[in-house]
Amino acid sequence: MNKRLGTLLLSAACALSLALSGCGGDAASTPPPVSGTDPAAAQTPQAQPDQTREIAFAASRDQCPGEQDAYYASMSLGVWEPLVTKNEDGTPAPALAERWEHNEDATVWTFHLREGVTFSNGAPFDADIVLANFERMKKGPFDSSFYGLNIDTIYPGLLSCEKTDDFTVVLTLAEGQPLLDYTMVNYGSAMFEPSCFAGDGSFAGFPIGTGPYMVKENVLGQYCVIERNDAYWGTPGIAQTFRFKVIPDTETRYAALRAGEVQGLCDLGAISPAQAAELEGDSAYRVSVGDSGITHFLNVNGGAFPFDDLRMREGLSLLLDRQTIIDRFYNGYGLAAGGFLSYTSAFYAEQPVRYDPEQGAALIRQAVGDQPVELLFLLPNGDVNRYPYQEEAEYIQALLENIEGTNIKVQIRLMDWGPCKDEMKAGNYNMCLKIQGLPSANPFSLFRNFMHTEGSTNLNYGLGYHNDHVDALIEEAAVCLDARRLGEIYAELQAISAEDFPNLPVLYSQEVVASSSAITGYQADVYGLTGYTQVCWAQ
Amino acid sequence: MTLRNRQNLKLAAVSAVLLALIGMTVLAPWLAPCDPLAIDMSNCLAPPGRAHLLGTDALGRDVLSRVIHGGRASLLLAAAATSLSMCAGLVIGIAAGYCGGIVDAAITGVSNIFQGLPGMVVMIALVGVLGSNTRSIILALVLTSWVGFSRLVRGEVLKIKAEPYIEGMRGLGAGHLRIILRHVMPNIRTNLIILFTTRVGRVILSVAGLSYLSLGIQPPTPDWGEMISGTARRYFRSAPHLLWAPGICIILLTLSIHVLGDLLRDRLDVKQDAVKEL
Amino acid sequence: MVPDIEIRGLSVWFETAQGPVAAVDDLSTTFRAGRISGVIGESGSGKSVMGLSLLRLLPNTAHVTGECRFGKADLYAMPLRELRRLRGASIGLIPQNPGASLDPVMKIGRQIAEGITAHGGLSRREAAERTAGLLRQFGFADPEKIAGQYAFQMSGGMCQRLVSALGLAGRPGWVVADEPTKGLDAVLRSQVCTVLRQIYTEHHTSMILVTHDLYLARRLCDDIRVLYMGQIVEQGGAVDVLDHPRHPYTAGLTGALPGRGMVPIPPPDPERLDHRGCPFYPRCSRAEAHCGRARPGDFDRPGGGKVRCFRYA
Amino acid sequence: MAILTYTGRRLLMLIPVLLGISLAAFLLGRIAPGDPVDEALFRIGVEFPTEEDRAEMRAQLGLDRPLPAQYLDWVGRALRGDLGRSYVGNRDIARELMTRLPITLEVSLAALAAAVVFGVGGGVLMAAFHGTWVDTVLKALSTLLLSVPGFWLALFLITVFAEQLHLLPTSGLDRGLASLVLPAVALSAANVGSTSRFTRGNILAQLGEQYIVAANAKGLSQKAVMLGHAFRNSLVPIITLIGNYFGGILGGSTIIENIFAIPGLGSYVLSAIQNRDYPVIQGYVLVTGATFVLITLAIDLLYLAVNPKIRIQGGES
Repeated sequence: MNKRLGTLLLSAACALSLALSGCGGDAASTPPPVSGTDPAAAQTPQAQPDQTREIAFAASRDQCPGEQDAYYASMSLGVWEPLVTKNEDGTPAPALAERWEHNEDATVWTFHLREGVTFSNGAPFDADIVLANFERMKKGPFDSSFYGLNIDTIYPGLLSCEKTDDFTVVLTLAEGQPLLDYTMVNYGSAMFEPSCFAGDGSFAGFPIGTGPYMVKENVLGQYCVIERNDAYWGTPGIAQTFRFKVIPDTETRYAALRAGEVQGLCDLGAISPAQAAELEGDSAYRVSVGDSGITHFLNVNGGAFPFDDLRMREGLSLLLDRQTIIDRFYNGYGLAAGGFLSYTSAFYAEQPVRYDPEQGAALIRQAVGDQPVELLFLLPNGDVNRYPYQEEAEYIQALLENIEGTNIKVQIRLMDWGPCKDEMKAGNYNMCLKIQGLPSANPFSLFRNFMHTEGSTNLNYGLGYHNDHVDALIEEAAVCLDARRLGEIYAELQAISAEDFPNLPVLYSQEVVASSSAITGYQADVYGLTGYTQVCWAQ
Repeated sequence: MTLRNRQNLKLAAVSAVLLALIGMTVLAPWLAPCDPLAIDMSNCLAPPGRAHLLGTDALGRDVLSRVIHGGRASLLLAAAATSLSMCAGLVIGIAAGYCGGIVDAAITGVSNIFQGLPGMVVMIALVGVLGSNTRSIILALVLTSWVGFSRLVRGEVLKIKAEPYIEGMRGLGAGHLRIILRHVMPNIRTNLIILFTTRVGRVILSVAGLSYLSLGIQPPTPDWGEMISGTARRYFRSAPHLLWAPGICIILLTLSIHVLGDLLRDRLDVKQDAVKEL
Repeated sequence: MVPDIEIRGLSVWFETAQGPVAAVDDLSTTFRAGRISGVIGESGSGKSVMGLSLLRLLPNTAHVTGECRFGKADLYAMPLRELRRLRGASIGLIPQNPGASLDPVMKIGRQIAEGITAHGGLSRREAAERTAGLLRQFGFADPEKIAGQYAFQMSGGMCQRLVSALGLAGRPGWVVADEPTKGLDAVLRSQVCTVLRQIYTEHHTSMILVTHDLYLARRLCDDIRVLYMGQIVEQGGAVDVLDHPRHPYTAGLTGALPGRGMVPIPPPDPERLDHRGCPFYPRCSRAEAHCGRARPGDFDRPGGGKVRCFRYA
Repeated sequence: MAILTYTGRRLLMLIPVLLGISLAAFLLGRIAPGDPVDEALFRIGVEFPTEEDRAEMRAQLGLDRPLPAQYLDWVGRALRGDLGRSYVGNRDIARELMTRLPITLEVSLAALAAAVVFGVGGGVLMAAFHGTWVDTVLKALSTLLLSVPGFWLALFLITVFAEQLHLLPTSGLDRGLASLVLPAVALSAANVGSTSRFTRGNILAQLGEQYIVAANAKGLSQKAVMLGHAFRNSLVPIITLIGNYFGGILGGSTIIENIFAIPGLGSYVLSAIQNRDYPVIQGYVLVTGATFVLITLAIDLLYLAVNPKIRIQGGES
């Protein structure tokens, strides 16, 4: 008869769990042999590694979202190229357009195209191609998982787009846009060979671009494969083919890297800070940290008690130990943020980062006194999966709840971004952590939306920020034609944001990516042109 | 040592484990060495040591106290949701079985529909939609699990209604309620208990599933499900201790509930084990 | 030559939730080959348990002690694999309540053929022919039709004949018929009697008939054993035991028959309940003091056989 | 003839159930607070919509008409295979679901196969060795399987089998059957546990029946009695149980697909829920509901093959 069933069961369960924890522990200490090293390379070190072998990357989303997407593929894949790109310091740089200039009131822009450039299908790149691309943009706006393509926001008031000769294009605008080239950077001026467009402006089959790589295979939700375009006009890529797999779960993506299934992790939130910390000490892997246009903001409801009181906003900002947050939760990847604009923007004016917990607590005590205060802290799910927002929120919660002489209670609620935005717009929230990227190199729309009283994000996020001087500055910038004056206005706006706190900038994010040391040349960069051209198998 | 003594021994062992877990969560405030919510940024992800027996989590909070407090939410949710589903299932099942005719057809139709809906997705949609507070989680759990109870109860009621002695009772002028309470209920008791225990086990795991999708119990309340799926998953390799303690507690809790269900079945329903020698 | 079956000191108790329950208490008897031996007694007297113990078909909560000689082998001790070769081939069973003894989801023909092929040596076609022959013998005019049907399509009487055929599928030397007439009406009971007789005469199988139907026992059996509380209280020639019952219980049993004035056996006398003597002591009208103190042995019975009562010491 | 009436009645009963599911699916999408219009506008680059943008988008998405009208319109088009377009990405939902349904079915069937093979096989083994240590150990294992959260098991499987032993791929579907092994095991672990316990209980109950005594009396081997008689008779309840699992597996794959990067229905509906994409949620629930109901029909028909009483008398088993 089955004897002592209960006790036997429980001992079996404990034994199994001990075994599990045993091997769980081992996983951390002895990383497996790096399966990426190609035995052939080992034998003859001098011989060049076989670059025709496919290099696999993994990302949390489709790198080629396909025909319904405005650009079919992410720019970093190097399938298509824009007229204007940007260089290290964020200012516009020539790509398919060699040089450009505009008239006095910036209503007429002339672009001189690079000559001798051909598409991957051999068709030449000239002014007619640019005109066809603008025709296509008019059929928009097009949705995209990267940046929405809407001709009215990128080229506001575009009247006409004509060619004066085969390699010169002239754009005429209703009102002056002194920073048009900034808004055209990268995703603003993507150029495709018109034959790959469908009737409604979406794509019919694979996209044809002038880039160093071509799309060879694409299975939505699973993977896409790109192959080197040997007729590329610029410096060609080294590796023959790349495969980009879609692995949404951070843990599985990391396991795929460690299992040698993929050689690198790319795109937003490629690897979590904790995982990157583990890889740093390991010679079998290489972690690369690069600039990122993303800023982490602690948005506050300035329209309702207590954050309508500047002392409360400033107090909380002083209370936040930004460097500890970066060191503890982001594993050191990130820069403490003083001002509103990301350091990667050309108009960045650095603002002092002040950390003074006593004064912060004093200010908050003045603002709320000892009356009971209930604060609602919203966290959007999408960002919680990519960034350590949950730990950050619980840290801020603990800070606020333990201020001497105050009676503050913070409730943290995770929500999908949809309802979260509705709650914020309706004003029934107090704090919300959210990332904000740089839509384009021209920060005007960012300042207007966040800081202007009628700014749409100011209203949509329920920031409730109102400052007449700021409104005047933004209205002046809207019509200002002098780029230098614009720079002064943006610097002043950033200085105001560091004192008036429309919302609390916490840190400027840094792009963290990882790759196995089986490949080299893979850098984390801000959507630059180089993309994957320098990536290849190592010795 | 007769069969009954051996059964008693096993029952005692399993209920001891179960009571220990429940006791731990109920007496949590006194048992836990320190405040589960106290953050200590200087001491994050410390491995198990003398100061913190089970180490600390990403915010420097003591894992042991969080584990001790952690069971409260899942146990409360599981018990409340399952008993509500049982009551709902009981009422609907008896109504369907006892009244028969259109009522039975209608209720069976509705339960077919509910069974047709994919349970987990309905739960995720409901909680995602109504916000992940305890009330909506319980509602979602009840909506997706009452069908099991009502089907069982209806089957039993139909079986008993066909028994001749029920007509006899009716003949003696016994009211419907009396028949149901005195005759139908005792017969369902065994299967009801067994279904209750399996359902509680499954509800605990679905709550943990919801926590994985960050739709379960909201931070910072310590909860086992959230502790093995939330932030701890990101430190799975560097700080495995974060994951094992709550994981083992969940498995132990669910395991002991299932074993309790088995033992009760053996105890109350002798027929199953009286088996011919092969 | 078909060997005798000799049971020595058989005791069976069941392990139940309420503790051990004794069913058979130190029973010894011998069943001669070539005869129909009867085992009669009220329900709960342990007769079916004894019958099933021969093939060790008791539930696994049963504990069996004692010895059962069958030729050279001891049925209770031999390993199960060997016993399986005997089941159906040497000793067949005609089970109680036939309706429940047929597999509800398997065709009748296949269930019988299974019994035939269980001991090997026959192809499917030959087995099918044998099955048809058996069915025809047991009064089924159209064997092919019956073989293709299922148990729920059969009437009570048909089921009874089917399980009889089942018992004989393996051509056993011995057959144990367990309460063949239980729950049947008069017409069916006589039909069963003809079937059993037919088995005996045509198939020359020795038979152990376990029943509470005294008329059936009287018409079929050569010798009879009367069981009470798991013990054989009287055994001997069938006609002699039933017409001249020696043991008070047998007398009470036969006295209760409609033909004999339906005099019921009195219920147990409350004072005599805890005793260490003869099992029938609490209900025995002719019991004396020492009947309650010691257990009677088996004494010679006038007219042949044994009787377990001090009055014949 | 009995088979036709039996099947006919089952088909008739399906229609109200399917209608019910479609109503439930429709309502499920509608009770969501929050407004997908802004979300949809955001995705096409209109980050800061004005009132008329919203009104125009609301009309485009058909949200301005009364609820019953929307429902009837939606069901009407659903019958013609058009489940409308998703708010997010403006994709044709029917096509999207149909490309993803086979992937989810692939994983679900693999999980179902695991549940059948290991579950039923384990159950039969436990019953066969009832009372010995094999029964105790297997029972302990199945109870343990029942108590481990799926996603936790998935994490453990990936770490051990994929990352450390390099035996199986960590995720994706590009290595055919090998890719299905881990997700199927993680998805079916709980079901293997409960199927094996259920099968064991059922077989043991059948072994207590009278016809088993008769079968043994024929001298059949233990295997013949166990598989030929006891197991065949417990097939009906086992098939019902596994049929119910399919609903669970279909729904439960949401988390597993997310972890193993399988672009099935589960992960698709998860992002739809997060983006308040009404039509996708409705389409998904309708498709999975319908698939589940068809499977229940298939199981009812399977009863015919397994249980002659139904086949011949067409009655309830």
